[in-house]
Amino acid sequence: MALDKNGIAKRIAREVADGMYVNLGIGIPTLVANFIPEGMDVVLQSENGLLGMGPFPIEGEEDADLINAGKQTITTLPGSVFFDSAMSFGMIRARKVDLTILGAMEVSENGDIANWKIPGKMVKGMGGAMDLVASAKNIIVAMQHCDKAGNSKLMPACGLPLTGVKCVKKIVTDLAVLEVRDGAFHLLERAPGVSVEEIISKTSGKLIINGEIPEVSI
Amino acid sequence: MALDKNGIAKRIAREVADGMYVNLGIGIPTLVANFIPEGMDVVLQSENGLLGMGPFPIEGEEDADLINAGKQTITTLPGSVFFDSAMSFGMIRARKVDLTILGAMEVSENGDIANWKIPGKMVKGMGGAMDLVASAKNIIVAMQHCDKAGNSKLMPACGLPLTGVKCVKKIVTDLAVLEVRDGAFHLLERAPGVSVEEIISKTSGKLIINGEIPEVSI
Amino acid sequence: MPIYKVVKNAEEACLGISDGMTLMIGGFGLCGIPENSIAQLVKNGVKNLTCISNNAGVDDFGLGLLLQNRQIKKMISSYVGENAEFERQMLSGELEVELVPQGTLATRCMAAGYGMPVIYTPAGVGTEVAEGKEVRNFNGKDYLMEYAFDADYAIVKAWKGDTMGNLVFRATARNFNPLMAMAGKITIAEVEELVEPGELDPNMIHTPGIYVHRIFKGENYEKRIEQRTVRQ
Amino acid sequence: MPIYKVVKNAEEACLGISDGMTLMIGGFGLCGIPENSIAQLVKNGVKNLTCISNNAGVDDFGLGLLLQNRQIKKMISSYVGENAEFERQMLSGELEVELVPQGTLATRCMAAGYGMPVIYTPAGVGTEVAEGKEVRNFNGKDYLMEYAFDADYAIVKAWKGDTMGNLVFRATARNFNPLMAMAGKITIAEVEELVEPGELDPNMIHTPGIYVHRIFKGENYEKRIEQRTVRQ
Repeated sequence: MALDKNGIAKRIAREVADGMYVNLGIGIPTLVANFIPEGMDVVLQSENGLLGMGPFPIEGEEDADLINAGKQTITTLPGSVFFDSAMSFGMIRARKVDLTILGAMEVSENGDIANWKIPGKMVKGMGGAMDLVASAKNIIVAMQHCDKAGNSKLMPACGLPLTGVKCVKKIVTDLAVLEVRDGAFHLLERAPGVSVEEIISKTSGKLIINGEIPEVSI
Repeated sequence: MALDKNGIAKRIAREVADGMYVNLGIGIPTLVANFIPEGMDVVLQSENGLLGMGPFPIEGEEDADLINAGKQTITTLPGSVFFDSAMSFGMIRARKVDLTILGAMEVSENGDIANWKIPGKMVKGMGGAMDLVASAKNIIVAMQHCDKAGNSKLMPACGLPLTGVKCVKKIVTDLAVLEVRDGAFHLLERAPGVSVEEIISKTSGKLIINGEIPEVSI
Repeated sequence: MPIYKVVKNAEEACLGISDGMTLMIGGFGLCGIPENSIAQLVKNGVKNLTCISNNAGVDDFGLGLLLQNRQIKKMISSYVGENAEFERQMLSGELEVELVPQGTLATRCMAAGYGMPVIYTPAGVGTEVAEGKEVRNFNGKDYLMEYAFDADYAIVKAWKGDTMGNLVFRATARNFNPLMAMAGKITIAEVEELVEPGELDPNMIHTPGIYVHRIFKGENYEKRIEQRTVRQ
Repeated sequence: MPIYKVVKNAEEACLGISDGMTLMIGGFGLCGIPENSIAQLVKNGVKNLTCISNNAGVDDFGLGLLLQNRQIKKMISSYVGENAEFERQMLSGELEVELVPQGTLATRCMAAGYGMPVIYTPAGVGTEVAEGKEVRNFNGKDYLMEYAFDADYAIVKAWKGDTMGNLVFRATARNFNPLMAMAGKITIAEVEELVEPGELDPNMIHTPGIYVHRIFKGENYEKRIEQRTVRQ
């Protein structure tokens, strides 16, 4: 059974360690916050100018001045800090953020990522993604293994305009967990009940399979 | 009669206009603050991180955390702001400071200034002077016309290591007020009772004298 | 000593903004945008603007109002989703768009305010953002050279300000506002609360008044929320 | 969620600082210097240090203590007057000195904290500071290319800090401290008041804790005044 969005988020949450500063992108990455274990000391950075992002507000306590990078109303926590956008990307550029989790349209076997533009169709802009992928110490991509038409999103080379080059370190999809290294996707784990053959058939980039592949435990 | 330090400061104060942000260097320039007319809206910048420098404190109210760029204890005024050194020099570099007044060891006829080093003898460092002269919109130098040995400090070219090039706009000395323009010192005013001949004899750089030279009125 | 920067209202603040100018507009999404000044620009009908702003508002609020009115010739932004009219004008070629990575956008504003002609950033290296730009390697890593912005006016929204132009921002409504405040040839600040000099703690001012040329108390802030999310 | 950065004292804070390292030391003159950490470095006897600090203290206080003790191999500063022992060591060649314009010094710290490899500044163009450096013309004006600093440790003094490393500075004791705090590979902050997370206003924090690795409450601050001037 393929992982649903929460399953992907839950698996990624296992990559988060005590003492980390983490930037969560829009979509599935945002859900990761829900699965960080109680008692683990982690600070979430929102690149619009906040360290220490808390949960969504209780109804009636929404504050228009307090949003995350996805423009959602949020809250602060004790020890939160606000800063301007230059400092926010300053700390990102200076690699003070330990882990960046974001979505992607395509990832290539050498770690390139595309997630901001479909020529002629959709141009929302890169937002902070280009800054994040260019400077992050560690990048994990959360995405579906295939697009809606069933085409693999793990490719030999990205077809869409790039967001960044050779930067993605790990990918968690609905079907698998893969490490990106030495110009190939290395299969680490498979979703419960998903066969290695299915993953092979749905991965168009170079895929390395070494020994028995365990199921994701989440 | 040559101007004393207060006289020089008094004359320079006449260059300060309503609404200006002004940076005052150490020494005579500091005295300028005493002669800014009551009611004139001027804000003094101290490059160690303050806009809105007030007078020295009353005895007993000195605050070790509150000093000017000359390391003197000072006070704030309503509307004062503290900031870090990068922002301080950021606003200087962005030419937000309207007028910079500083001392000099030598000024050349093309506006070069030397005021930070005497090779083999004295090296205190440039502090903020190089930043100030490189970016100031308007620079007035306050200094003695001659050094202690009687040598002119207004020279064809500076002999000492430079602080900045082609930047000084005006000079007020104990003997004269001069504009620096088109590669020459233009005599504008002479100190009360000081003859044009004396100024000529004590200016080694190119000196332009046009018509009758009035006495400084202070 | 107080230098008095107060103007009566948005109308007086926006005097001098004319066709073809480049404006910086603070805010992230609809958070921290200068609502009064934008409304005034709509009223003025000033045209052919180049707007530097992280986003382009939504169809019927923020910079979206200027877009609806065809007052904007070019947008320089990092993210322009959430706006159908924008997408239409862009894809049809009516609107020129320069997309800039968000950190690059912020730092190009800061560079202007700090008198730095260019900055180097790794954002966009190897992508179409790098096209035509100088790439330079420092310590084994490639960086793009990006120019400081040059804006005729910067228009920002602050929480509190004093009559000397000192500004304080609130929560994530800070975002690009203090950076743009430093970067305009002329900077206009609208504030929710306008106070006397001395009422703001001098240790706690985000934008020193030296950067601000005109300040006024804004009115009727709507502060629309784009994505109202609440806890279950 | 609070990430706990507190160490017991200066001794624990300075663990790992060893011979030959490059240190940034906050403060302007004797204003805002990390007194406790400097005393600890004297005690440790660590040698051959390269110190990046705007000034070099006075003969018997601040970095002057490390100079007296011959612990400093090289100073990178903008102004080193007020210190006879310094001048003696420099003129005799015992001490290597790199003089840097004050704004350049500050901005090279900021560049490190903001991940920018170099900055351009007009300060020093046409002077001996420019020797061996790249000069580049932008918009008709010459600028020097100056590198971001690379420091093993930054040691700063703040007014208040919380256990997560968030810092607030007071008056002109701010100066280089927040810039250096951002720039160290490891940043040590000593504070006058150490508080719990949530006690500092999140709008009013100068240095976010992400930049700070170790924090402790300093003791017995002398806060010596260099030039005591009073009104007549």
